[in-house]
Amino acid sequence: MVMMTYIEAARLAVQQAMAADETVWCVGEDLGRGGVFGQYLGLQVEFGKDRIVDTPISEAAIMGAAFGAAMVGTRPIVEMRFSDFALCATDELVNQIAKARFMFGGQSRAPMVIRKPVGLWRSSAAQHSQSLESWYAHIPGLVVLCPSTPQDNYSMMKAAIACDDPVVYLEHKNIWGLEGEVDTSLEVEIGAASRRRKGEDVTIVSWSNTANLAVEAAETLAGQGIGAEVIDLRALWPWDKQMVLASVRKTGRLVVAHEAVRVGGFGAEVVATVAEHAGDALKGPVRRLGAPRSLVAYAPNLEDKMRVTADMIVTAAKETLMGAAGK
Amino acid sequence: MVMMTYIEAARLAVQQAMAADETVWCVGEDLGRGGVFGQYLGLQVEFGKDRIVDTPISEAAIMGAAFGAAMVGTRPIVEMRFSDFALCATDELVNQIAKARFMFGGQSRAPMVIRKPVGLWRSSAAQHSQSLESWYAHIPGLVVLCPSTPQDNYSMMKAAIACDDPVVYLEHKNIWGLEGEVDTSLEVEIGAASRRRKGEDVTIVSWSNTANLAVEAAETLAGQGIGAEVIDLRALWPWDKQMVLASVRKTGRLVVAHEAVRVGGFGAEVVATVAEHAGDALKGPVRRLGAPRSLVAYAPNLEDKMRVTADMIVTAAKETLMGAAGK
Amino acid sequence: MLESGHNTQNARQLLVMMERIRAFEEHAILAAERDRLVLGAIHPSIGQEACAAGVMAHLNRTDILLSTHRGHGHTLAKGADPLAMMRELLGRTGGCCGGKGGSMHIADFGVGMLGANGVVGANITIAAGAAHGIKILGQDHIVVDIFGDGAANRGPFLEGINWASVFELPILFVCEDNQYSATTRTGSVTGGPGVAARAEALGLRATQVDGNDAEAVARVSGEIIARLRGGGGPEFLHAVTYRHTGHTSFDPATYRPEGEAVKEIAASDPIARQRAALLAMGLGQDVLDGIHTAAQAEMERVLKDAAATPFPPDEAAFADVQDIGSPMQEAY
Amino acid sequence: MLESGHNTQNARQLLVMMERIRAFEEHAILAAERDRLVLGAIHPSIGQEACAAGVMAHLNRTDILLSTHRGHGHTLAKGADPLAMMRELLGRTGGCCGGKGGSMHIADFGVGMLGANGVVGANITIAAGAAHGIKILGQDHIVVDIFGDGAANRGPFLEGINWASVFELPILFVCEDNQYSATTRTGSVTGGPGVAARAEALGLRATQVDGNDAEAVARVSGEIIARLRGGGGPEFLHAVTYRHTGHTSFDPATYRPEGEAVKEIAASDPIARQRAALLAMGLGQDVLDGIHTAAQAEMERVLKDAAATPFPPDEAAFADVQDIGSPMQEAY
Ligand SMILES: Cc1ncc(C[n+]2csc(CCOP(=O)(O)OP(=O)(O)O)c2C)c(N)n1
Ligand SMILES: Cc1ncc(C[n+]2csc(CCOP(=O)(O)OP(=O)(O)O)c2C)c(N)n1
Ligand SMILES: [Mg+2]
Ligand SMILES: [Mg+2]
Repeated sequence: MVMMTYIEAARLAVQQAMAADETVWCVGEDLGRGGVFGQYLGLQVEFGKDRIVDTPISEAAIMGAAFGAAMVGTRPIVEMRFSDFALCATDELVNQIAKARFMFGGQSRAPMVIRKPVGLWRSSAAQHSQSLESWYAHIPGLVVLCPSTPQDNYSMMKAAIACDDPVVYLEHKNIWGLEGEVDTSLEVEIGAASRRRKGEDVTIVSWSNTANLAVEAAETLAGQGIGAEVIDLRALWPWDKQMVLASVRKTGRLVVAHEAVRVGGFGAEVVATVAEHAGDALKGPVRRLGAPRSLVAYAPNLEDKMRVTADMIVTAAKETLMGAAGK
Repeated sequence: MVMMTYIEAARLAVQQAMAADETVWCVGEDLGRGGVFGQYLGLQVEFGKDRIVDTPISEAAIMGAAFGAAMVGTRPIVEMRFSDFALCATDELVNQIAKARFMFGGQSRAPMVIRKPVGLWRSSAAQHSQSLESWYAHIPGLVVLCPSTPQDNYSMMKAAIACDDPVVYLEHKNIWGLEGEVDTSLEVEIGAASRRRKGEDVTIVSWSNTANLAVEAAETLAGQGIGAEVIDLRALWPWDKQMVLASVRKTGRLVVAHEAVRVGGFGAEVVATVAEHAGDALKGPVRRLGAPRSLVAYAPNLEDKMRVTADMIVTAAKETLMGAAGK
Repeated sequence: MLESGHNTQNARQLLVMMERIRAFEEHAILAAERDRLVLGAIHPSIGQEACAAGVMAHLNRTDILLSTHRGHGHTLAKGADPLAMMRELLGRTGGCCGGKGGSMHIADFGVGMLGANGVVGANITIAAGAAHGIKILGQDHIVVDIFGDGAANRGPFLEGINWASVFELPILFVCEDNQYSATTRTGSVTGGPGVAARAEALGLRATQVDGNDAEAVARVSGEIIARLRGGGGPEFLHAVTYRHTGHTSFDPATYRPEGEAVKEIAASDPIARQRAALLAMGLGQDVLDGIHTAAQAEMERVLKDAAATPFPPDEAAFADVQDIGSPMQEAY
Repeated sequence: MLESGHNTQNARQLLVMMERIRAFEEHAILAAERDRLVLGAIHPSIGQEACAAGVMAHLNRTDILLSTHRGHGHTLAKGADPLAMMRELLGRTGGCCGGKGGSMHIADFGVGMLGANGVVGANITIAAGAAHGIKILGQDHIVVDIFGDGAANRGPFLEGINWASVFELPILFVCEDNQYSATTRTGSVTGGPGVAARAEALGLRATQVDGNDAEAVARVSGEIIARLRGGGGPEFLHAVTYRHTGHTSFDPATYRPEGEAVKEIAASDPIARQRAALLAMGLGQDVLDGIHTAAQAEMERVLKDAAATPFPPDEAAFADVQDIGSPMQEAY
């Protein structure tokens, strides 16, 4: 066990994977100088310019070329800088990478990790703050991961690099500096959620940085005598329906919280799945927290209006405990 | 009232809007020859090459340029040919068009209709068959419309062209030839659903071509003594929660059906909304039908595996009538 | 592969390949229009066979090819089995993509053909990346990427070619210019002096060739590919040709100026030209007829066999999507 | 707008504008680093002012400008109010975007400035479209679109410039080439002879100019804009300059070769050069000092006033998203 930050954990995972497998390489803008957040610091010195590849500002080519290189047998780690810019490579990801193996009848593979830092990050405004994880969960062919802790950013990055499917890997920009203990021997199974806290009264499902807020909320609730079970999905595809359904059957109460826009967010999928498969177990109204269907503004007070906070999760948990199902 | 096809209805709406307003124009590939499905047949002869504009194969520029032209005061109708190719212009739509008005503090508008034909269409395989309406519903700033009948493709197209917001307009490729009566005086309010059939026993919510299948299913159910209320949402943003919630409160049973992939589809949003606001009214398990999270294959028997059929809707309706809530 | 040097044997091989491509596509069109066995759209390359035959003649099985929606000819010339290809067009078991891709996504990784593509221009960055991967792996294959004139107006043209240029990748980009983008004269929507100038501006050596002259295509691409194998940087080949049919087999192409097609076909059909060249080299008419008849017979058999093959098993609808979170485990 | 002809008055105006831009950005940096009032990233254009001053000098209020993340200078030179701009950088009421855009999305439609952009290269197609719209509306304004050297590697560069070329639109594309793309030497990731050659290959007349020489930029862009106003087709201007600061104000730019910045700044600072030119024309040092002092004083006041302005009302978070289905009616 070592203490390290969220960003260091992923860097270590990448470094170890590159040391172990010569076909693993990283490709993106400014990687030689460490990448825009320092995710690749030191790696070009260690592995050279042919494996930590600095690219032109060509998102479509970064994504497309990495895919071509994956098809011939390398394992690229693609850096999109801000998940927003990945929209410049949507055809490449959705029409090409996600579909190729199927379209070609199983002839090809695309073992790629596509890193797209997501989320709100100090007054970055509407073009640098998005969380579009629900988009990727909707696309057959893609694995979708959203680590929220240093441990997960280590273990899940390792699992993602080892995975033969294309993995959309969504790190949250606001927690690069988050510290935590990392056990480098810990392996994570992709698709297994993490029960971050046990509780009997209400189930809180979340992922990415909001899962950290959910833990905070659960601590507050505990102080008020309410036992909240916090499930950090970690993976949105595949996702751990079993753990969620079992927990809801136990608690009878469900709050889902995420940073992305609520309408069409992945929270809808979680709530709908519970409604279909454990609707009879619900003892109170379901609560689904996400950003309003508005845009992220630059001014900090306006930006804050888009946030799901620990307080909001606490309130929602209490509402679901007090109210009857429906409203 | 005149009989016309789905494709003719939209063409008439475009033609009338262009005749009435000189700032309306159409832009896309091969429009001069009518567009790939004939949606623009005859319009270049009537309005000239400067208003029915043939473009290079440059989806990003088609979308981006239309946006620029909208900002200076024209009202472009953007043709993306197959919704799949629109993915080549995702940055333009999502980061630029949807966000500009907000980012610029209300200084700009983007009155655009962005036509993206969606859906399964005879062995078109994975890159020409997608339905990604849930993506667009998730993006603040966009209006999302999915007409399913000639009447709606006339009235909604007119409303879309008149709308000052950017409208993602999703026509279904498989019903271009669908005939129906069109009353050109009928106006549709964007966001109002259409109750295509009344019923007391079960609510079926759908949109786009699947709404037509839902009507078919309701007819079959009627023959078996089951009264299904079919709500064709027509608009996914804004969508008619009131009509859906009122119907579910009345019937206590809900089936949602769409052609898009089920996981992360807009059906999840509908079910989640009902679970939150009318969960207590549910008397049976909710059913959500959509494509499996797999890809559309070329071979017809495999393609069929991705289809939601009228039969499946009938079965789901019966299941929700027979089962208890949850399962 | 062609023997080195320009001789009758090579010229004959080019004709054989072009006749086979044409016969394949003529039968594919029959399958679509007469037999209604091809359900999706097919984009014939009839009239454009010189490019496929001439360029592929220089590739090994391990070299890599990417192509477009109009890729039957390239794929066949790269060495794919026409029966597997025809089965693919008919969506059958044993199709080279198991019936899941169809004409627009034809691929045969076994012969280095990494896929046709339904998105215009998308193959350009992917091909550059395949070459990048080859370089990383220290292999000595080369990559050929073929696209149409219309693709030169898409962003990935710039991004992919710049990429190859910057990383000095072993790749030949071929613009097979049939002068049309679907129903639009490409020239009317293409600014500047043309595609070769665009490639040059991105740092590539660009060569122009008569794309209806199989001999010329073979000669010029042979020189380029020799440079690539010798460690040279990426290159660009612009081959102008003409699409005899409509954009798809169902397109009557009424948008073409009156008489254009008749005139162009009479003047430039690459098969007719190659036949004439071989006659001039002394080959007998009977030999040429024999080549034609053999190609037709082969593809007639291929179509018959393909039509007799069953559709894929239903489970294939859920196979090969992904390992983790596969719809094989849970379709919904 | 500059008077026609090259004279002291014009030269002085150029200096005034450059001094104001620099003072604005110096104060923006103070606001960010000293005062912690700017919360997002700012991308200063210090050292690059010649382009803003020289090109904008020829534009009317009704002409249209689009710019990049590094767009303060262009916006100010287009006529925007520095107080509204500074308020925007501080996210305040009265900011030109109501505090909702910040530095990277600065815009002032009232002076024809249709937006900076956080996505590199995205403004190129939008600007082409603005010119297209102008043409459709039969107006006689022109459009200027400014982007960096890094943007020339993105697909929209090809698509947008080809678009302008094909539709013969009244637009000047300006590549303000500061030689860096964030931390990367742009030359190291750019194939071929350079951006001007790319534009030429897309059919544009391209002109090269010393981007640190405000007089030269003004002269050359004046000629181009005159051609545009006279009905000429789209053109391209490549102006090489140097970014004095890091990529953002917080970037120490340690990736630059030792001594490079010091040397470049000494040799090419456009303000120093313009001062020298004016001295040579006979202006007194006191006049130059006065211009400098006035600019600094103006922007000090601007910063002070901006800092005293309140944040926007909370409801603004839901305003101006869309009319139909607006979050004003229902936020969730
Ligand atoms: C990105 C994209 N836009 C549009 C289309 C529709 N489309 C298919 S083929 C074609 C014409 C392509 O022209 P060209 O590149 O010259 O190839 P050709 O068909 O002539 O072989 C078009 C527009 C597409 N498949 N992909
Ligand atoms: C599509 C996209 N990719 C990456 C970025 C991140 N980014 C912001 S500025 C920048 C460098 C741009 O270089 P250049 O175009 O030369 O403009 P400069 O910053 O030098 O003014 C990069 C890579 C972005 N904003 N958009
Ligand atoms: Mg063509
Ligand atoms: Mg630069």
